Amino acid sequence: MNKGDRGGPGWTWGLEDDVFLRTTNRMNKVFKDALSALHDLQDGTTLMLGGFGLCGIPEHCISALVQKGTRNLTCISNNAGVDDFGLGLLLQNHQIRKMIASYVGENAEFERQLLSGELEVELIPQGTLATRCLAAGYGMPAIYTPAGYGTEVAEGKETRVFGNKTYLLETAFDADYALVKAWKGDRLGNLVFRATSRNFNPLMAMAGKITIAEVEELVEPGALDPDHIHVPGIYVHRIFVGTNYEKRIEQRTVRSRS
Amino acid sequence: MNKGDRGGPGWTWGLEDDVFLRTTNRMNKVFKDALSALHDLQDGTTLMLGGFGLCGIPEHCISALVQKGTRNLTCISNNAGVDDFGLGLLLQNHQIRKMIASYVGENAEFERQLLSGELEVELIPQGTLATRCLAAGYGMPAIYTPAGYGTEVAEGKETRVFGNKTYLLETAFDADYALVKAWKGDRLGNLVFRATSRNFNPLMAMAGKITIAEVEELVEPGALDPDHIHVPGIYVHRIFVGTNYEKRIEQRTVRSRS
Amino acid sequence: MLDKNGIARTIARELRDGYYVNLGIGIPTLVANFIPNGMEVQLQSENGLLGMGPFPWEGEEDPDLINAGKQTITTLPGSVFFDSAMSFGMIRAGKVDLTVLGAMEVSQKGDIANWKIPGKMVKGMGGAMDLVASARHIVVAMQHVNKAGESKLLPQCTLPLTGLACVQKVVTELGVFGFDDHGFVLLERAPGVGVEHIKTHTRGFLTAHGSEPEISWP
Amino acid sequence: MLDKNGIARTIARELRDGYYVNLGIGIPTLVANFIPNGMEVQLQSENGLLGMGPFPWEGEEDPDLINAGKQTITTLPGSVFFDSAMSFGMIRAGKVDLTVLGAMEVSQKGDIANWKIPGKMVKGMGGAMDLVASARHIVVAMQHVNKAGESKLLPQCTLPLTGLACVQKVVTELGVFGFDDHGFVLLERAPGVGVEHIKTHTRGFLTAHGSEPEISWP
Repeated sequence: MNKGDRGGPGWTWGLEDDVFLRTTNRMNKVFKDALSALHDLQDGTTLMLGGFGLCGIPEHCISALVQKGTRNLTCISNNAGVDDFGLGLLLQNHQIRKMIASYVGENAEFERQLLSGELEVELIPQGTLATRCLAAGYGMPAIYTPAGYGTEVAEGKETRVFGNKTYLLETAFDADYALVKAWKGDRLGNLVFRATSRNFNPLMAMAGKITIAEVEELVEPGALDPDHIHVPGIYVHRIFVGTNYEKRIEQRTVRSRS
Repeated sequence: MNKGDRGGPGWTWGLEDDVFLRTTNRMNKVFKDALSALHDLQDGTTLMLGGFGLCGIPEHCISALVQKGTRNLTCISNNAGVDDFGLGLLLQNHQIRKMIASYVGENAEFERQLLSGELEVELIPQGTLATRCLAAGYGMPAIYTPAGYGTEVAEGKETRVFGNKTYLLETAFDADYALVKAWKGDRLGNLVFRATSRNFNPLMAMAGKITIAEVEELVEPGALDPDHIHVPGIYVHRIFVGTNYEKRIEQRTVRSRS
Repeated sequence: MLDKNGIARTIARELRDGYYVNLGIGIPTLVANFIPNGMEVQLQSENGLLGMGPFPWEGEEDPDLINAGKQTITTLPGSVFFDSAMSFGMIRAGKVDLTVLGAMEVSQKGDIANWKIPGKMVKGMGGAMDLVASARHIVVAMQHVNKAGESKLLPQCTLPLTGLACVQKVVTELGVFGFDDHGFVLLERAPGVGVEHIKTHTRGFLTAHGSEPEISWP
Repeated sequence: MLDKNGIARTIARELRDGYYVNLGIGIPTLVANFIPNGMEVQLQSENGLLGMGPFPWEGEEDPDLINAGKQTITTLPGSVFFDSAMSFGMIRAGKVDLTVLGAMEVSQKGDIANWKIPGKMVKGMGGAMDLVASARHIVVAMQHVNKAGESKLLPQCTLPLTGLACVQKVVTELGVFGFDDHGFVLLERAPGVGVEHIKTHTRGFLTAHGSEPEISWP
């Protein structure tokens, strides 16, 4: 198309928001609540859950899973919550068959189920966990990382030397659902996160075959600055507003005003 | 550290900004102009240049290279500019020995130098270009992509099947310098980009051994929203303010108010 | 015979509500003009934009806001900017439902060549190799014959390939073509174009019965 | 003998102006209290923050703002948030100049074990394996002996490894230790601690001449 050409997308159909923002079926991804957004999540599913510790976890999705009683879940999550909050609620109910995580030190029930053999556990380095999510979201079947080389994490894994360093080949995650928590979102699925509650959430949002986002606030398309959206809606399939977030603090550390 | 423990980083040294924001040597990355920021860039260097077409190119870094007359450069850039702007200026001066790019169709001088054998050229898929930058910035020595499989791009490259798809192994870029253009930045090197002038800039900023960012506006640390910084300063080594950006438009396409 | 707009309008029938679509330079760009009323799709521009809007009003051009064809464009409410790695990440991950692109040659196996004429023209593949390697649906929009009058639908490509066995549909001024194990399959004829005319101008193996309907638009 | 703060203060001497530093949980966290006046470093917390500030004032805790130890913290002007892939991307790319972490065992080859006691304790490696695989300088802060009084500096680790031949310096209550081809090398003694005492409490091969200086702080 030549310079100054006006024959291209001058878009004959008048005002753009008349066409592009009409609420139709598939671009309107809003569900009324967690239960309706998770309606088709079956026993035996592999799912990713965002959050670091209790920070930025999809509280309402977890509650819905408890309510549904879905069982035999394989959960990919950096942590396993605490005994009575976060993923700990699913552990209490024995809804989880297998956990893939990097650090589970805050959960005594987890340790009990693991040591007793009730729970299958795969512990992997945190960066490997993050990058296997990124790989899935970016269509890369596998990535190379030096983390875990020479340790039991490397057992059975392919290694390869690049430069003078040895790397492990780690495959992209293949998760049916990703359950994430964002700060704000719109009906197109665009998401914005706040502070360190971002953590694994955008990565898992990009990695899930079906990505369900719970948000504190649902805004109109256009209300989020297009320069500052962390996850474009193309990655997100369902969105709902969560109310009354507990946002429990794990380690309340403060300075005293002496 | 236990819940409520106040013995941790309660940081004895008083007001944080007294210590953290004192202007010292290495965290103050501000240079006075392009020439001083590029002072040690030698002949024969491999460098990345951000931008897509003429959008978001580091205009002032390119001018400085012209002024310095640095030669035998290997340039990694999505495009090669136009005849009399952007990388075209370096081509005119025969300062470039080798180009690694994905699309060079806008530059006749480029095509002439290529067909005459004056210029060595490696054309690679745009997504491969972007992801080889990402790999460098994320410490991944190589990535797998299906782009180019079955084409001459795949010649001499290792292939591997994952699932039912064949991928090429592509190595991370190894560039001495990355020259990028951001909208705003601070003296710590934090960068924010605007609209589609973002393109390759953040990726190259993360990939360079020495990353030099030119910005339209230098702001105080804290002025950029920490949730919305595209490139954290840890990746950026030098920053300077560029003035009077030309921002030439390649294809001015408009709708007429009929 | 279809004109450029006819080709674009024909391809627009491939759109589905909720699709994410990448349109190449040239005729593919025109598809944006025929998005059916009431259907909501988002256009992805691989230089880092989802939700591309139309050209700006005269005087409102923003040099920081272009599409992959380097044209000044606009955003729409809900648009998103991102870097090139994420852009091709979403393409590679199969999140783009449909890509429409031009071609110099298409083979009866669905190979496509559109980036290089050895010794003559070297523009580069840009994002095309990534798109044809990963988009869910790949449609080619092109003229049926080249300037010398030779078929661009061939038994096999003579030019360097962009992608292997990836094209699912070809729309030219003469008709709509799919693929089966034998080669091209005529699916629809352009209005007023007979099967014999199409056969004469197609060099690849072509299955065509004469009973194929004329292209019609909703 | 050093107390915890003495160990942290000793490690703080490793800091250089402009360093990006990741501090692990426990004693390493205390290093933040000893950043020399006039020196500017930024603390990276691998859950997605560069430029970590001190604990919040009482009543100003933000549940969305924690460090990798899950402690409520604050930001500073110039802080940046990012996702976990970018966080470990910058670690893997060698952008973190110094990481300080605790350990259960360190071998004389620089191996480190700090994430698992088979059959007894399984907390997970968190980000430690990534950090020890990629940070430019790796310093261990730990007690010299375990609760049973046994040396944690060993010929080889008995517990599952976190990383291979990666530790460059160990600081305990007894002294500062480096590595050479033979094993541990005593670099400095804690104030008032004699070489014999250190030798007695160290099981790995240790080079120590007695002429090593006492630790002093600027």
